[in-house]
Amino acid sequence: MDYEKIGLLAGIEIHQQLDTKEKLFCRCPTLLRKTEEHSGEYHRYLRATESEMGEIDDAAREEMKSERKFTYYTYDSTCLVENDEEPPAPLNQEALVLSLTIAKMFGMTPIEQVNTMRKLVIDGSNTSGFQRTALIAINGTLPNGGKIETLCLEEEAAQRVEGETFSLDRLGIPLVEITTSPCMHTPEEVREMAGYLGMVLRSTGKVKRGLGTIRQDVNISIKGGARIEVKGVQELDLVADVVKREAERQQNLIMIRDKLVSRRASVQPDPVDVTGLFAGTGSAILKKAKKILAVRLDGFSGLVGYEIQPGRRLGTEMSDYAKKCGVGGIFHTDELPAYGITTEEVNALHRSLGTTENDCIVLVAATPKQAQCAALQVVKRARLALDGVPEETRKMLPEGNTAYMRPLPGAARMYPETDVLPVIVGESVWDIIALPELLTARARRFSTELGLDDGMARQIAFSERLPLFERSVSEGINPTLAARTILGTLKEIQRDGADVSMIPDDRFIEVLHEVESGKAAKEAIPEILKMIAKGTGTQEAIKKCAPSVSREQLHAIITKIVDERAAFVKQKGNAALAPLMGVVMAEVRGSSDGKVVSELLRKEIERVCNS
Amino acid sequence: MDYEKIGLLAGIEIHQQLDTKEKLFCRCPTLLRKTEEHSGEYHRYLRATESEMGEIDDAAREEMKSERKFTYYTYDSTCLVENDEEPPAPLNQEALVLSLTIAKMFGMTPIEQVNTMRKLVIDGSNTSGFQRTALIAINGTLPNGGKIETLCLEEEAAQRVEGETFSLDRLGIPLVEITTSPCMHTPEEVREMAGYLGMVLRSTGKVKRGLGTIRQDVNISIKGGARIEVKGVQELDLVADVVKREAERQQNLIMIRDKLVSRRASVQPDPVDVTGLFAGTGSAILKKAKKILAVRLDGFSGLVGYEIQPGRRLGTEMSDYAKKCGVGGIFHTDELPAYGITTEEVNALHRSLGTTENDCIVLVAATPKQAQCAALQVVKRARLALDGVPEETRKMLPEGNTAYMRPLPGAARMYPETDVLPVIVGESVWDIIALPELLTARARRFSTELGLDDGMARQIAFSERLPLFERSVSEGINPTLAARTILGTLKEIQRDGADVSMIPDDRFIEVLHEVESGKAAKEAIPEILKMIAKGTGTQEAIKKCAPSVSREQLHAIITKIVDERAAFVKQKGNAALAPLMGVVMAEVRGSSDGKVVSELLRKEIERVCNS
Amino acid sequence: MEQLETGDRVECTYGGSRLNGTYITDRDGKAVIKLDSGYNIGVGRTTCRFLERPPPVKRPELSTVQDESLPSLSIISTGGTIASRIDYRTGAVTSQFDADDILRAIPGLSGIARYQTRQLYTILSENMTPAIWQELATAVHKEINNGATGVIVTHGTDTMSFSSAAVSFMVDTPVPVIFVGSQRSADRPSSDNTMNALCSATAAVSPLGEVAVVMHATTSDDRCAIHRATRVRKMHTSRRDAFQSIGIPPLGFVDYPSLNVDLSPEAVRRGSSEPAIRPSLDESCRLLYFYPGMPPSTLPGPGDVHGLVLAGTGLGHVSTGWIPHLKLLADEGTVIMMTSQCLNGRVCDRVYDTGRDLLKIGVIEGADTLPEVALVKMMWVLGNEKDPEKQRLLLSTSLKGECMGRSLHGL
Amino acid sequence: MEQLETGDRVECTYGGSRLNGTYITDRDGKAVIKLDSGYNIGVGRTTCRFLERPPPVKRPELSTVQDESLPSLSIISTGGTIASRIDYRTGAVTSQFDADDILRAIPGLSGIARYQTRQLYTILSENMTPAIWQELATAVHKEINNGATGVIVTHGTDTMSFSSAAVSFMVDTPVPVIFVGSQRSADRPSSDNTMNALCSATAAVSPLGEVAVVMHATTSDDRCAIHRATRVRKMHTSRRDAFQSIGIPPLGFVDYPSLNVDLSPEAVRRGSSEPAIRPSLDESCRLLYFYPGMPPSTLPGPGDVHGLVLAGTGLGHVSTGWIPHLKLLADEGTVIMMTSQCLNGRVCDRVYDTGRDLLKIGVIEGADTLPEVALVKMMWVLGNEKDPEKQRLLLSTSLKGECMGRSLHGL
Repeated sequence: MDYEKIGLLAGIEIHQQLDTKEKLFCRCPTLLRKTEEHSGEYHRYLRATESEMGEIDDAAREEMKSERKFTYYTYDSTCLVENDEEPPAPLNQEALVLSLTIAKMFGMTPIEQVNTMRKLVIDGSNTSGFQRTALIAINGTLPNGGKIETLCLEEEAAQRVEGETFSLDRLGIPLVEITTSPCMHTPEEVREMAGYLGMVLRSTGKVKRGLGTIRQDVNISIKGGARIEVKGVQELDLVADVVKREAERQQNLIMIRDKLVSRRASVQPDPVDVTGLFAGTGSAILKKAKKILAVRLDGFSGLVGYEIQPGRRLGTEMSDYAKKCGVGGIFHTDELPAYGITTEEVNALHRSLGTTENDCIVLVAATPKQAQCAALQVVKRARLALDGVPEETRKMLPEGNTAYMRPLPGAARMYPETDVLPVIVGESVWDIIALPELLTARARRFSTELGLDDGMARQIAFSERLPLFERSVSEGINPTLAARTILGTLKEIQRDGADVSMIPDDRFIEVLHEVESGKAAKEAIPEILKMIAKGTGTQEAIKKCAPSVSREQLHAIITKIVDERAAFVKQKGNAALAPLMGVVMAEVRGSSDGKVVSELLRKEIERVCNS
Repeated sequence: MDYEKIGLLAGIEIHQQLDTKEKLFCRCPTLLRKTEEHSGEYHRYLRATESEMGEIDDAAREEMKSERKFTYYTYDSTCLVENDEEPPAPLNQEALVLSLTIAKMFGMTPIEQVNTMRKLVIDGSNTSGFQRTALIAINGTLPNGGKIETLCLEEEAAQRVEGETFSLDRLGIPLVEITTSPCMHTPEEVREMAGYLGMVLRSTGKVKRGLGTIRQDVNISIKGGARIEVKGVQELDLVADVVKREAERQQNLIMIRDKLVSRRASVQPDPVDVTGLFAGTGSAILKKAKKILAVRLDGFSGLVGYEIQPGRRLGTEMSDYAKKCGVGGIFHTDELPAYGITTEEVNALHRSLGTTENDCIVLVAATPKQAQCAALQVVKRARLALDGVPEETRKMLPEGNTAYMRPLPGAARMYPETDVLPVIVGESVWDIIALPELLTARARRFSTELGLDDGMARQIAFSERLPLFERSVSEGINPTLAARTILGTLKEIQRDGADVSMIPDDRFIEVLHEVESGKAAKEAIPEILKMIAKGTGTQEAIKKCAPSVSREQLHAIITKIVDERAAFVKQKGNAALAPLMGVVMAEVRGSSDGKVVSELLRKEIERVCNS
Repeated sequence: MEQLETGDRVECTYGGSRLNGTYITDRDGKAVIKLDSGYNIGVGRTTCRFLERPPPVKRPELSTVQDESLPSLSIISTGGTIASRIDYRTGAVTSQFDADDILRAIPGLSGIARYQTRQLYTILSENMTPAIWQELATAVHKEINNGATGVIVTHGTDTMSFSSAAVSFMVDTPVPVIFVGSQRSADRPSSDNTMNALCSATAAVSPLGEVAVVMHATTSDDRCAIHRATRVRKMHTSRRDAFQSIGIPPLGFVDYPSLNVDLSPEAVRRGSSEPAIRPSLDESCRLLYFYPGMPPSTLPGPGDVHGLVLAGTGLGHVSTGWIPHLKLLADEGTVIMMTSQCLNGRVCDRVYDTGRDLLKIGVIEGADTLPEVALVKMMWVLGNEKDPEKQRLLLSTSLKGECMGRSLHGL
Repeated sequence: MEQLETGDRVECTYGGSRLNGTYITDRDGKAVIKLDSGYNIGVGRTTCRFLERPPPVKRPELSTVQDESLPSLSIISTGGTIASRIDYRTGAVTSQFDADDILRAIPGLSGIARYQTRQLYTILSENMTPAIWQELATAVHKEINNGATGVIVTHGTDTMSFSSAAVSFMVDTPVPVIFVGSQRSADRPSSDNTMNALCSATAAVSPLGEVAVVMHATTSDDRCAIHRATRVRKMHTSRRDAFQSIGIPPLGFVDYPSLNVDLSPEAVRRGSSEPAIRPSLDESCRLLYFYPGMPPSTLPGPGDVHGLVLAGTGLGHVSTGWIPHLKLLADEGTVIMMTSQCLNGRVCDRVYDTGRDLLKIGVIEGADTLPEVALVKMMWVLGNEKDPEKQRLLLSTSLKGECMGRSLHGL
């Protein structure tokens, strides 16, 4: 696709959790917990507060469509601040300095006096009903020449457990939000810039790693389309797909708009009660429903069922809107007869509403209240189709498609967090902030200075275990041994079921020292680490996995093995080396280095052959 | 039996709950509750406190033999004072005046300054481990010329629910304890004096009525016997039986003592472990036991099994002692072979202990600790048999027998209740106390002044519902109607399942007024009261049960009935009255007085006959 | 450089960008600007240039209609916010008081009653005084006399229990007088104000007939407790369920969102007394909290005050060294009452020597009266009764449920 | 008429009877006689005739043997009774203190440790003073230095939490220092003394390494709670479980009768610090409990005191009218710290105007420190550190667990 031609414009908003000791506005650890460890729960309702204009924010109103009761899980590692039962503590200094460091890495300008704001969020993910956020810096640059507009320091939201239940462990973890301008023009460029932003963040060594710790929102529009914000793209690899699919969706919606206009299509605003019509229906869903409403879309025939993304139609978009009222979905005549609804019933429906084959009818079946709400949502979305692409916040679906989430927030509903005093960022603070080496630079250095091959150098630089590697090297471990053990061995034994998180860095380095000093064989490393992961002491693990075999003992073992197989050895000559290696290694169980064994074995074979 | 000859001496200690508004040392109501209404529970251990002499009271030590955990039920009508969690409130004035009134009725001398004491009780029935008690008056007289030694005001103990669980509703209800000297000489005299004491107490109109609200302890001794205190004789009718049986028991024990002495019987102090002897026994109890100990009672043969009260032997007395250690009972050779223990085993036992047929062996089977404790208790009781009758506190068994409870308390373990200030009983207080009319005097008055027959007069005077009767009469109700309704009707309808406690006095009197004024017939009283017991209003109940029939209506009804049966009437003449009464009364359903009906009916019959 | 006013549109040149926003205020030497994104930033004043002064925003008049068939409630405000509005343009939060505003902020209220509102004060509750309690009592009494089905008093939570106790002593009421506040500010979506307001209105039309405090019963939005005004205490600085009945269970609960009311048998019922007011208070009363080593010089001097409430240790003790000083005060006519800083449980000065000494010099046992309530009661008793013996009797008697003869089990 | 002495045998002629008994004392004008039945009666002195004066009772010497293989505990008594004996002849209750007596009264103790006892004071705890805290701290420190496995301090319950906090600030201890008392007198079979004593001895040999209070955790005899000395408060006048940890769960529990100890991860472990003592205290400190209408004249004057702890309302407020007076004090060098009379929760003076004004004049936020503990801490900090900046820092920092950065969920 020619993205220049369709006028693709995209920007990124990246959210990265910071790996600080404490949360942003309380002194709790930034510790993620298993939900089954929760120590208690409570529940709350949230209410959108009225604005000066007597209005409630659109997005907020949408969240309030049904009375929602939120349940929260507490932990022994959360406190009254997460419960919205205590004023926040002062802004976490460690998080502030870290976010300033990131800002400096992007060449941004810090705000002289940082003011913490409350941003309304009433989807339950914030117990207070708002997210605390502070604008820290503005105006940075990207390698593609694009602009980073803002860097904000925010508190992370609570994690949804299921339904309306949230877990408070994550709430309040510091987060930097970096917003670029819409300065990217192809899906690949978006992916590349997202990758770059992530790399810079990780270069600080102080950001959280792992699933969910970094989330990208992508803003996308094409010419004639509209700004769409896709929330929560967690995997970098999907970023490009999301952009592609969204561009496709906008193109299709524009095409549909054009057709509807040319057909002079229209939307009948008042849903019609057709409950009676389906009194004898064979459709299980319709039979169950207390109320069935029909929305008449004149001239929409065929377009409601038109595919706009793989597997998604205009009807799916309408369904997304309707679901906000608590219904399971909708039916439309473009896909009927189906779901137990017969041709006769469809015909009767058309007759009853006075529509023709050119028109489409959408059915909503639910309780009276829900059906009314959902039908009006269908009307709303159908009308938007007449205008083309509606501005929306959308969520990513697993394959890169997106679904409607809520309207774009209007002017952000923000007001000052009066419980947190403003913080002055003086020049002296800004000036002393040291810039960490970028991971890319570090990879180059590992290759040139430490002699790692390029692939391994990059791999270790970008690894979560980079600090372990750097410490190992600084303590005199051979860089390649350290890198191989970290990148290879640890992964292997984890695959074998060992809990590598139980291996303290000290022990890891101790093991490598012992190997380098010949006290244990390289071959024994996996077994030793496995034992350490289970809680065994280092020396005990080495003793058990690699009972130290002296060179004399080793010699005796090898002599014995070769002598017992003298005939075989004489027959095979040096070709006996490989088979006998296995025998010897099994005997010494990893307590001797393979190179040493092979050397001794070779000599013994020679001795026998020569005897 | 010639009680004079055997030198019977008996005294009574009577405990009567007072019907005060509040408890003795807190402001809780004196309300008995159903245990299933308890609002909570807690548990405690009690410890005997050491005396100045470094000794613990014998009775207390016995209670402590096994570590006992007491559980207490609380109610919304109990408070922290019952929980032993708050200092007591000042002595209840109402209870004090009432106990002084009783003292005055017995011609006693009040104590000038009443001091509240703590009397150790660690059987769990008092949460504090002591019972608060105050000596109020001394030196009264009985109609038999005997002496009332003391009158104390005490708090009632908690009621045992089961096992070691107590209910706190009863704890703290005021109680008077009246102790006579041992001034009675026959069982009948004891019964008579107990009855007299109860009558005087009830004459105050302010004592609790019903099961458990009055309890008699009886002190009994015969010449050559010992003082025995039998606790908790709740029914007056059993008092004489208890005295008779105890006199019999003491006579038998003296006889046994004499035989033992003449046989030069002796008790071997050290129990012998015979567990091994019963390794292959067929006795389920012995098989189960971890330890079997034998106590050798030389020369006791036949006497351990000798009946000293119907169904109770000296062995039973030993068993009672042994049970204090938590064992279920004992075996003795006087009753063996039995319980799966064979003749061979008994013989082997004798052989093993070197005893003969003249000796008795007692077996104890339990855990090692319990068995040791129980065997020593058997030794203790057996030795006491050599001396005759041991001084004991005993409890009454259902038929008038008694069983060992604990040693007689020594010098009462009492010390001052420092949390309660002493109360001065001045002469002015004593002088203004009015003496209530005795119930016996009242019965006479009801007979002479109100014209009740003697039986009914006595019955109503001694009835719990005396206040209702007196009020009814004072409000102008015919005394006989009032007494009959109270003594007869209320009992009848209760038997029919009505909850008469739900009939307020006001309503009861209102109904009688309506009957007397002819608004309802006497015959309708039971039905009306039943409805009122179910919560119906008086007027509504009267209307439903006895729709008021005017004299004219009644006349019409009777005329109709008589006319329809004119032939029958003419034939039978006045003899038709009785059969027709039934017909008319069924028709008017109790709404007319039988006397009126009969009068009218007679006239109508005459009319027809004369026509 | 122009003088900027809150709300002025400005353009700031900052970090190489031109940022449009609204001037809010000067703070700590910086100009606080609300950017159009909603963020506030503090920047040097010189970076911002005045653009324009927008005309004042006119709020749309959206008057609400009250249902005349519903019972009538009076809402008296003393400064606690039952509703508030945020100006998102400036971020300012203003508390709302007229009936229209309240009903728009908490629409559920309109289904419970119709409302008359009266703004008596707008003060932080720590600035309350006995004089204001008197005015409040007079206002409450007037609303009762005017036939209100119930009266709601919105109040800051800090000293709400003092004020509610004071009104309880001063006013005899046949209808519920409900004090309500919020622990979490009304401008946040999670505020307890909505639920507390709905529950307090429900309590105000209920069969209750006494002065009470209605606040969250738990940290959840599940029910409010109805506390007797003379037995409630703020027991947490910030939690929603900070208010707790001490020594007795709450008088009842209002479930949320069902708004079902459950009154305990102990709650005084509507119509149990005739409306009356005795608003005199003798302010010459002190509450003194004893601690070890506290010098007797911290006591008022003889004749300095008319009434002295001690919050003693344990069962009601002060150090033996205080006794002669207290005797001097008592002899000079100061009425002294002992309460316990334990808060729970009952004063009993019969048990230990110190206590018996205190009784001897005439100190009155406060039973299980809370120290703060004892202070308020002392002011009221001394203000309305001049005979020392009658004062003692009143102080030893439960007037408005402030002390009880029995201690229930709960701690 | 002979002069009677307690214990004299007498014969009283009363109510027509001759009653033998023991003369106890004169009380309210009556001679109190203990009859041989055990009952005391008060009668006119003239009714009683002296019979004889029995020789003094000699208690049997029943010395107990201590097991030398067990850890050694020191018991320091300040007046709380861990054991007592009743003289049933006179009804007198005497508290017992030497190791033999204690072991005979509470035999279970001998299985836990061997004991050395030291009777430091015999006073009611309301008569404690900072000077006594210092002597107590010195005695505790000495026992630690002498190698005690643990130290038990028996103490009256009224001000036990003050003393335990004071010792906690003054002494660094590698071993448990356990304060214990009883709420129900030791002379009653139901007394909590036995269980509290057994649990405190168990706690004193446990892996704990800080100053703690060990008392009943519930009204049942099921377990004792181990409370951090700086976070505990007596919350009921008379219940066994009056002592409660405020703001944190107890450090652990000792189950009864199993005597199993369960320490929380937060409890400081044995050996975590070296023994040390800094016993200086500046007694020129006051605790002031604020209430509405409290006149500023109740404040100490400028220079009167070195330290002032306020127990303010809610998040830590006093009336606005107080601020200039407090400023005057602060300017004159009085160190002022704010705590909350809510007891639970955290002071936060950033939220409301009054609070911000207080911060501006230099009032220190007491976080979640209890008012009483803040007073003790103030005395200690001002006694040991003269630099105002360092004083502020120490007062804002948790020294012995008295304040925490996080507020847990419980109320």
